[in-house]
Amino acid sequence: MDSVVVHLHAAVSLLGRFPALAGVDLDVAAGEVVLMQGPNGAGKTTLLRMCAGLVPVVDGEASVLGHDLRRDRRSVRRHVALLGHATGLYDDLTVADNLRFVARATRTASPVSVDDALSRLGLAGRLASVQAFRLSAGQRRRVAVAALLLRSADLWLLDEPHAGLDADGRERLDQLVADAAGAGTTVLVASHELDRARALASRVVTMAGGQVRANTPAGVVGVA
Amino acid sequence: MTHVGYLIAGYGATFAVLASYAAWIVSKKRALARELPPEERDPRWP
Amino acid sequence: MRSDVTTRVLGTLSIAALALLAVMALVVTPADVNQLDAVRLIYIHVPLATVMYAAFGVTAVASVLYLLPRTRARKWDVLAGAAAEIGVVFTGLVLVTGSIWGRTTWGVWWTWDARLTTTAVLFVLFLGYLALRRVGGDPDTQARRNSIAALAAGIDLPIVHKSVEWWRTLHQKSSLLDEETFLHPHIHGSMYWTVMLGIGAFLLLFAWLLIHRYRLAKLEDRIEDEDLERALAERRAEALTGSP
Amino acid sequence: MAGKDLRIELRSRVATNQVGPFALLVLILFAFALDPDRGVLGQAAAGLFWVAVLFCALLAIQRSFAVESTDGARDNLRLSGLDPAGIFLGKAAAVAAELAALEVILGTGVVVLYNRSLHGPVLLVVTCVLATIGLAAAGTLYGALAAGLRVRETLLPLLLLPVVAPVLLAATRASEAALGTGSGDGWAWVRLLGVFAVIYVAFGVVAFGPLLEESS
Repeated sequence: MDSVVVHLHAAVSLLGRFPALAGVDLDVAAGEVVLMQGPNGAGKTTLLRMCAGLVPVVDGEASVLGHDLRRDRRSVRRHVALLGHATGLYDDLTVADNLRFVARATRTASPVSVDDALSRLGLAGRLASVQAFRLSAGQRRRVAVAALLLRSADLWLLDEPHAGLDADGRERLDQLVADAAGAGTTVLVASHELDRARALASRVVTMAGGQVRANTPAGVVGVA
Repeated sequence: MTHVGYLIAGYGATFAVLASYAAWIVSKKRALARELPPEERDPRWP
Repeated sequence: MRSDVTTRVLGTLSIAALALLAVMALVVTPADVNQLDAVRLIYIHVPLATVMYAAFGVTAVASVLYLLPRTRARKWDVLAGAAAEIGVVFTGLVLVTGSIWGRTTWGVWWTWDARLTTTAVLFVLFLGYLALRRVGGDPDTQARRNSIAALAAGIDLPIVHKSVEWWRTLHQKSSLLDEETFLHPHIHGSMYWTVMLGIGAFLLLFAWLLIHRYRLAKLEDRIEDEDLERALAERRAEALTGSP
Repeated sequence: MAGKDLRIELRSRVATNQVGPFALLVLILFAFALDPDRGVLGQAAAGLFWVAVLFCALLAIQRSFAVESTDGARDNLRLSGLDPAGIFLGKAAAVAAELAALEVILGTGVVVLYNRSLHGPVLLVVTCVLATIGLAAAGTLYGALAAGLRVRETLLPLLLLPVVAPVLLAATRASEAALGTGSGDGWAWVRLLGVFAVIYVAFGVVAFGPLLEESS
């Protein structure tokens, strides 16, 4: 893996006609865990979706894992794992079915078995055969994180991953992020849980108005 | 001259609709043109 | 301005041609032996149908050009939309003149004549396309969706045409009153030239309408881009004032 | 993909609990409308059958894309390794399977309620298969076109029904030939259904990729 995983320069991206990202400059090296903070509507979610190749880059430069997003934003998708606000589960399918579909849908063999992913998130046993619409928000979030483990991705894009998780869930998530970073996976996480997230992060980026305003190593006392 | 009524209806409807459609296009173009700075007002053929 | 000359010339030419057509169609050419003067409707019905197919042809070609990466440009989508709207107007007129003609010969407002039925399906098909165009969203995805919808409608056209024709011709053998000979009487001599004149006149009108409608659509696009620029500036200002 | 869609149907039972009974209800309503005694019902049986199938197809397609309509689901589909053509064929196959099941229910309904006898079963089966493939392919394509748009419930019928009009025409004529109520050569119509199916499956495979990209 070359060193720079994410390179954005003056990147502009639209949500419908609204310029969600109005010129973003950001560089992330391999293995880094970067925490993104900023008010609602600052463009954090759009930035994550852009890095995942889901949103067109209208202006500026944007390349992730060596893929130029302006030329072709589909090829990067196989190497990226996105955990969005919406868990994207199929309500009528059981937890196990949902995960089996995700595992089968990823071309590359998933690094972890479905059962293993379930147990890592404390979902093994009775819960596995429950239909998704019967789950609580926190449980759905756990299943979404489990789905994340099933993808062999070099870059994790987490959008407020702690939302809805109870203490045990957050513990497990932090452990997973730490393991992943340790194994060389780069992580970009947008979160309002400053204390918890900063413990993981090697760098803190502050966003506002669709741009990056501050970019400081985590060691320095964080900018408000 | 038979079917005069039908002929008037047919020709009349056709020309009336086409004329009003043309008028609508031109008037809307003039209205929108006012909102744009003059030099961009009349974009050339592609 | 150069191009304004061409549209002005085009405009006057088409008006002159239409005037000549009216005289030829209503006065000079003879009545038909069976239909008497009702046959004069053919001089606008057939040209309208010709322009209808021409307009949807432009939409299909423009949609293909937009979808091909090499030639992709917003202007093709704008052109496709302009041509489609004109096409729908002409299709409506084809249906109106067709039903009036039906009325003169059978006393009924709608005959399931193969061509009229195909036109009716075409009318609804492209009304759907125009509805889809107005749904909105960001320009690029919207344009791509429009082009695919136009092509999907386009490839359906021959199938509709074939199936309706079979349906009518199968049905035809039984009925005495052969709609075919009535709606398409044998035209000869001056009648033939008048129809050709009609087609020429309406094609000129179509060209004139297309240029203006295209420019109007370009203006609408430009105004949307203006709003986008303003939104971009406001967004950037947000960052400075520290609000979200 | 098809497995997933079908498993959703099995779990949720929407198709069997709601769309199936709806189809039978439509047949009964037609009977009320057309007063069985005057024999009109018998003559029009094939046409009514296919109109009922068309409406059930609309419901199945809207259901098929409602399932994908949650934001997360669409993102996951795009991020998954599945290539768009596979997703299209999968979803179309699932819709086709549902339609086939519905046609069996409706078929028996027509035979029983409208007491029609089957003359050309082979012709009828081939017609149903080809028409179903055509409807599923065109439906899935337009379902994707309208998916994620604000007005998709009203837009889908407006876009899809004119396109599948020839299928209704051809299938009805072919079925009439099979049921002995219509004249003419049913197999000519079947060839038209075949052409329609091939064109829209091919077009769907090509066009589904860009369509999946849309409504980001």
